Amino acid sequence: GVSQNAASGTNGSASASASAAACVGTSDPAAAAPTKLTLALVPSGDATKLVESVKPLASALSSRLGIPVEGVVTADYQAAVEAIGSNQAQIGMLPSLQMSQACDKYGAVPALQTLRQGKSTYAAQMFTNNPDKYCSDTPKPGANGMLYCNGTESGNGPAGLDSITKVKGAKVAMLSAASPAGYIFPVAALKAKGVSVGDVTPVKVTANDASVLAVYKGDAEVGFSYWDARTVVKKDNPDVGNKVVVFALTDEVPNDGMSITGKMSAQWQDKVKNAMLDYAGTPDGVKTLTAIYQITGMKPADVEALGQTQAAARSIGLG
Amino acid sequence: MSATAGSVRPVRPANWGQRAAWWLVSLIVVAAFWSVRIKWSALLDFPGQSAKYLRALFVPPAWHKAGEAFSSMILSVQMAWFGTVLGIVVSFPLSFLAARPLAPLGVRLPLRGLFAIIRAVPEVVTAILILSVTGLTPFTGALALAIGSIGTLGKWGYEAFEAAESGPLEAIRTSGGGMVALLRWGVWPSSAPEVLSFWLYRFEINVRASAILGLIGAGGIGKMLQDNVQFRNWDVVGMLLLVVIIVTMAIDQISGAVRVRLVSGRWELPLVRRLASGGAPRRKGLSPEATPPG
Amino acid sequence: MTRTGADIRIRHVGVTYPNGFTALRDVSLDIPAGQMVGIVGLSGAGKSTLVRTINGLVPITSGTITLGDHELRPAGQRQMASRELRQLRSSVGMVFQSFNLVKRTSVLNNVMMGRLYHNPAWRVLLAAWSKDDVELAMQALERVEIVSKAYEKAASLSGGQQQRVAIARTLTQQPRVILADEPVASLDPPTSHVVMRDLQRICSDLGITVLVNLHFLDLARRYCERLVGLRAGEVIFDGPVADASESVFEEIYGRSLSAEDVLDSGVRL
Amino acid sequence: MTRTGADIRIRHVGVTYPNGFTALRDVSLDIPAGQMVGIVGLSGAGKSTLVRTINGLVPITSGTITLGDHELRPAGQRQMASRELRQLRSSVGMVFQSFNLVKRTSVLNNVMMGRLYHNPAWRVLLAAWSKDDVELAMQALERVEIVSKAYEKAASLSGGQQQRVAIARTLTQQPRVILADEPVASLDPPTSHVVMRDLQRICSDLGITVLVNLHFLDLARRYCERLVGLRAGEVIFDGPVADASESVFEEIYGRSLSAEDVLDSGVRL
Amino acid sequence: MIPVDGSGQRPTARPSRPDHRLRTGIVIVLVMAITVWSARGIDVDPAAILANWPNAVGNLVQLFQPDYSFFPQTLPALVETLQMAVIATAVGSALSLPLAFGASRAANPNLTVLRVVRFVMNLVRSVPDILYAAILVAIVGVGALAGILALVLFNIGIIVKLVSEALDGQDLGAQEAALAAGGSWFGANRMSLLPQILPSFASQVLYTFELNIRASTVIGLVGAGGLGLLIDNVRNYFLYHYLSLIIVEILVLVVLLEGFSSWLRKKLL
Ligand SMILES: Nc1ncnc2c1ncn2[C@@H]1O[C@H](COP(=O)(O)OP(=O)(O)OP(=O)(O)O)[C@@H](O)[C@H]1O
Ligand SMILES: Nc1ncnc2c1ncn2[C@@H]1O[C@H](COP(=O)(O)OP(=O)(O)OP(=O)(O)O)[C@@H](O)[C@H]1O
Ligand SMILES: [Mg+2]
Ligand SMILES: [Mg+2]
Repeated sequence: GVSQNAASGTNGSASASASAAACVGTSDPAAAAPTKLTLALVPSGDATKLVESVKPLASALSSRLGIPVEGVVTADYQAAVEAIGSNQAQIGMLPSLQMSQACDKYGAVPALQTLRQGKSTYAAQMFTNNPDKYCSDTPKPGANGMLYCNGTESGNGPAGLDSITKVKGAKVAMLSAASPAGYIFPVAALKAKGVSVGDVTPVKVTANDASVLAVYKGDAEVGFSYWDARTVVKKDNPDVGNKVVVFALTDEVPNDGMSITGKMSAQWQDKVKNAMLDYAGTPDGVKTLTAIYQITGMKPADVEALGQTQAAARSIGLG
Repeated sequence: MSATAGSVRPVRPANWGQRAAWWLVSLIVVAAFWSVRIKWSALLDFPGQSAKYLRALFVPPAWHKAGEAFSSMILSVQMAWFGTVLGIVVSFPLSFLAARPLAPLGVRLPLRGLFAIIRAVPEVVTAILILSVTGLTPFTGALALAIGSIGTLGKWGYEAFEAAESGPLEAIRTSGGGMVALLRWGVWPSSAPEVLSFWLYRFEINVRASAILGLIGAGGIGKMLQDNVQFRNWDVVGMLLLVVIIVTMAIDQISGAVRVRLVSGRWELPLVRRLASGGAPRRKGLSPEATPPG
Repeated sequence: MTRTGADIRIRHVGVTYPNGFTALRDVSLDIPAGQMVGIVGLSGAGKSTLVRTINGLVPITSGTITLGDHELRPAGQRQMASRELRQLRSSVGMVFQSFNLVKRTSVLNNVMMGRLYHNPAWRVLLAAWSKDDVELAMQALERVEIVSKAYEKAASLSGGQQQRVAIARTLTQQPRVILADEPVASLDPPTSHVVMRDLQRICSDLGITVLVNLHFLDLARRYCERLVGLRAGEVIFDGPVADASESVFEEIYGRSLSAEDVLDSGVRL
Repeated sequence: MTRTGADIRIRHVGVTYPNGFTALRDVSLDIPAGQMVGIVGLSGAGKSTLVRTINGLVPITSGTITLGDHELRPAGQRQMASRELRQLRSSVGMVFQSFNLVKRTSVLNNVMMGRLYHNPAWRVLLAAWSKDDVELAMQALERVEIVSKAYEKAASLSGGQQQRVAIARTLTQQPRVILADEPVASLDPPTSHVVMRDLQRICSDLGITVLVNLHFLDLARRYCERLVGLRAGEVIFDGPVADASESVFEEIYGRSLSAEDVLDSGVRL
Repeated sequence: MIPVDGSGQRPTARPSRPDHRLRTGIVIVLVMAITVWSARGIDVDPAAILANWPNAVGNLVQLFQPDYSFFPQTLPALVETLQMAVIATAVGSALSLPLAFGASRAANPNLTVLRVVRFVMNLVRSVPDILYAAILVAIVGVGALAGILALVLFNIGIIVKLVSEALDGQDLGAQEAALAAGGSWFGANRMSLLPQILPSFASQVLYTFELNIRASTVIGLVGAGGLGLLIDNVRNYFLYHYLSLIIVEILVLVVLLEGFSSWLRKKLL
């Protein structure tokens, strides 16, 4: 109950501030029609085959738009935003926060959001190697065979947030402060429970799987990541599902999506957006997108909802 | 007179300054060890863990990725070469202007400041600035490496020029030579081998540094490394390591041979170098201070 | 290759270094063109300082030095333009104790340093010397008899050969005066004689004025016409070599030449 | 500090360098303990090669060398163990033309090199010398009269002083033989006399055998008892200094001593 | 007397000019070819620079306005970077010193050990620092330890290379003297080579320290702590005012170290 209220409280204030600042991007009517497009992708999940899977996506867009499209992968959020901002890349597949940043800073249009199993949001998870301390029930295996407690096996947040005050004083693995699931939402959830980042010992990591690994190896007691990053680590360490137990899920994080540079005419922005939507509707498109990001579909971006990440970031003093 | 002075035994001088310096350094090191937050016990299973990861990396490496790894390494080498050449072209004249006897303070200081600033800015930051101009391409990577090279080559260059033998400089002045003559015949011949070997050394550094640029999408071996390390495809990382090692060592051998050739005028590969045949001692090769880049 | 030397008139010259040390006091010398003068004195007597004032490497603090048409004046008074200074220097050759060759380039390029003043920047930069200049350099090398080494690296020559390249360099300058600052100090005795004889011949054949600083008295006695003895920055002897008696040497060196107390080192003859 | 020198017996020694050049041919010499022998010869005659064979720095290719109890044999035959070689070397002091001091460390540490053989690795590593060794070094420095410089950096000494430190280093070794390879070639004449006199005194006071290579004949004549003349790797003169007539020198140097043709360089006396 | 002359030419004959044009031409063409090949490989696009340079101006302007109020928040990261750099430099240089001797031709008579050490060092040096960091993070977990280990490996590679090159460039006279006095290779190296390379070792260590501070910005990227991590955070929120403050801090450290290093050089030389 308490956690629900606190969470919706956060949501409420987030939407309030988001609507005040909701950024829809700009367009440049004077811009000439592009002769080629660059698509920048930031991997947010298990994208082992990302590089290969980008090719069909690029060629599908290319055939729909009638100009060459090139896919470029960058692991760096800032690089992707700067590229779109300076019209070096015209299309970006970005996490929610970076979509807002690109819009605020450079007027890039947040065009589409991804859907996974029909959802346009996902939960961030907290996990531990010390379930006795954080679980109020016995951990049980979920559909993927890995252990969950406090009702987190569904993957729908929020869940188990009552337990999170116990992280006070613990070592916590967390990602770069620009990561929605690896930092912003978990930290915001802690703050809502009166625990600040200063109350824990942060162990900084750079990727969701590294966070899991830190907990698995005992460098941290608790870690943050998207749901459920343990599958990545399982390849090297098969027992990760038993040693590391998920005990809490935050509020739902808006899914990543597609931004289009503001230095393009509105017609072309629409053209690009529709091409992508169209492709995501075809079986081929679904297959490719699933391979890239487990995306099962696309929908026009909900600007208000996207703003929630930025709002959450602001609520913990970032941005 | 000095016959008596020479026969008085001196007392051993206590070198307080030196002793204090040693104490200070030791203190700093001890303080660093004592204060840093590290779980030293992690070192205990370091051997076991290393063995495990070595196995994951190399038993066996992902041979099927060899081709792709090799071609991205080539791209990295191209990036490094172009960056180095560009860096040389820009830094060479600048470091003449930053050397003490050759330029006034008003030119020297700003240039030295520029070199120091470049060296202080992380490659990633430089690359991101450039990226807004040239996009997510290897060209961006090469430009970032070029700028980084200007910082180090500029500094090494002016240090080498300042260390040029003063004798020939004086001879040129006394025979009525001007500025161009001083640079061409006084400074350049005595610093050339050192400067050339700095260029090669910087090229090697750039090959390695290009790995970092992979993080921001400049391409090359760095990108492949990044992708595969993130997702713990250790066998591919192992393959990449092999390629990196083979290519860098090959470059090292070639540049080593070039360097020996420049300094001593003969060709030899460092790894297969033979000892000079016995007997007479080898005397004075490079001057002791010639080698280190500052 | 015939040309004449220049007179050197040194009038009441004093030199005080920036740190306040006075290295020369009221030195006056008249050196007619074509004379070979040896300058002797203890270490620190001011020998190097004296020859270096003559081509302006050390600025004088009082008096004047006239060399041909050029006049060097103390700091504070009207100075010659840098162009004129370069011209003056180009007419004064200098031979250094440590040769000061550019070791990593060819003997010929080293000798061409003597033509720097007469060549435009691009020729200097590209080492694209004119035929005439190369001829001049070759002749100078022939004069000191090492023309066969013209295209070797200077570093590959022996000490005596290097010193001769240095002399060829000053000859190529077609100087009117040669200043030699201990040109034989790092050479073994036979080579020393070779170099001194070279200088002597150049002086007599070409009529160039030669000033040479020496540590070794026997060399000064043997090769110079005139001897100048310096002590603590002052001229205490000036005259033909023949007049330099034992007592004069004692005055210059502050002790007898045959002293057996050489074990107290520190005093180098 | 009294001890006696060692006999050196050189029997039919030949040295061929790895590049095939034969530097010594069938050299036989018997040098009794306590003698001071000068070795003279043209550059390249094999003087350095000869003295270096005696402490095993240059391996011999034929013959044998006996020094006290130790016997050096040609490569191929049974060699001395590295320990024995080090022992032999520790009893043979060597004075080098270029002093070979460690410029950046103190005079005392340089002299202590003479004790390397007698000290365990940890003392060497920490430069923690025993009292006795320091006493020995100080006495050696006193003998060459520069003990007052014991704690100065070697780099701060003059050439003559450096050569005396090098002699003190060999004295600290308490050697039975001193080999000196052109010990005065880079010194000025007065200092050369100082160094030669030091060597002579050491030889006569301590009874140490001294072999000295020399370029300058006058020094050899003045300070040595016995002279060995080498030419192209062969001994062409061996006898008391008094017997070395002008014609012997002509044979050694291949020409008259008073030759005036020194302008043809290349031949160094 | 026919002078001894390596070329066999009489010194009076003019040599013909050796022709290096072909060799120079080949080198130039080769370098150009590689550059063109590289330029094509990386798609050089100068037009983009001309067209888009204003894009960078906005960020640059922000970078020139550091926000000093951010300083207290950077302190912990700054301290951690310094800790890592100090520890890694200390450990790295302690391990490097013996390895450098092992990798030097001058100091290590054992060819097999020499080759093995050199090969391993080449191996260590060829791996990019970021890769070390990435793998070590996996092995010992995230945090300063992984960073320190990566830096240590990185440092060993650099110091061993530079110091062993410095060793190879040393004058080996003193080492020979120590060997001739009966010292072991260890003793000879310790007493003769170590003092000679200490200054260059010290400046190498300081240079490495500077590199470590700069490298921590890379190491931080993979989670090994320090300023790198902080840089990552501020740039991901486009806080260029903060980023420039961090750069200013690194700059100050770099400049301080450079000053200290040149002071130390002067002291030690
Ligand atoms: N640049 C300088 N600044 C200050 N004092 C100097 C400088 N150059 C020389 N001196 C001092 O002037 C005096 C004369 O020096 P100079 O070099 O003329 O002596 P020298 O007769 O050539 O001696 P040497 O035979 O040792 O070369 C010396 O005491 C020297 O210390
Ligand atoms: N390591 C070596 N390898 C090949 N040849 C050598 C070697 N060392 C010396 N030689 C040759 O052996 C000959 C004798 O050399 P050595 O050094 O003994 O002459 P030297 O009499 O000492 O001459 P100098 O007076 O010039 O020192 C010379 O021709 C020299 O070139
Ligand atoms: Mg002088
Ligand atoms: Mg010799």
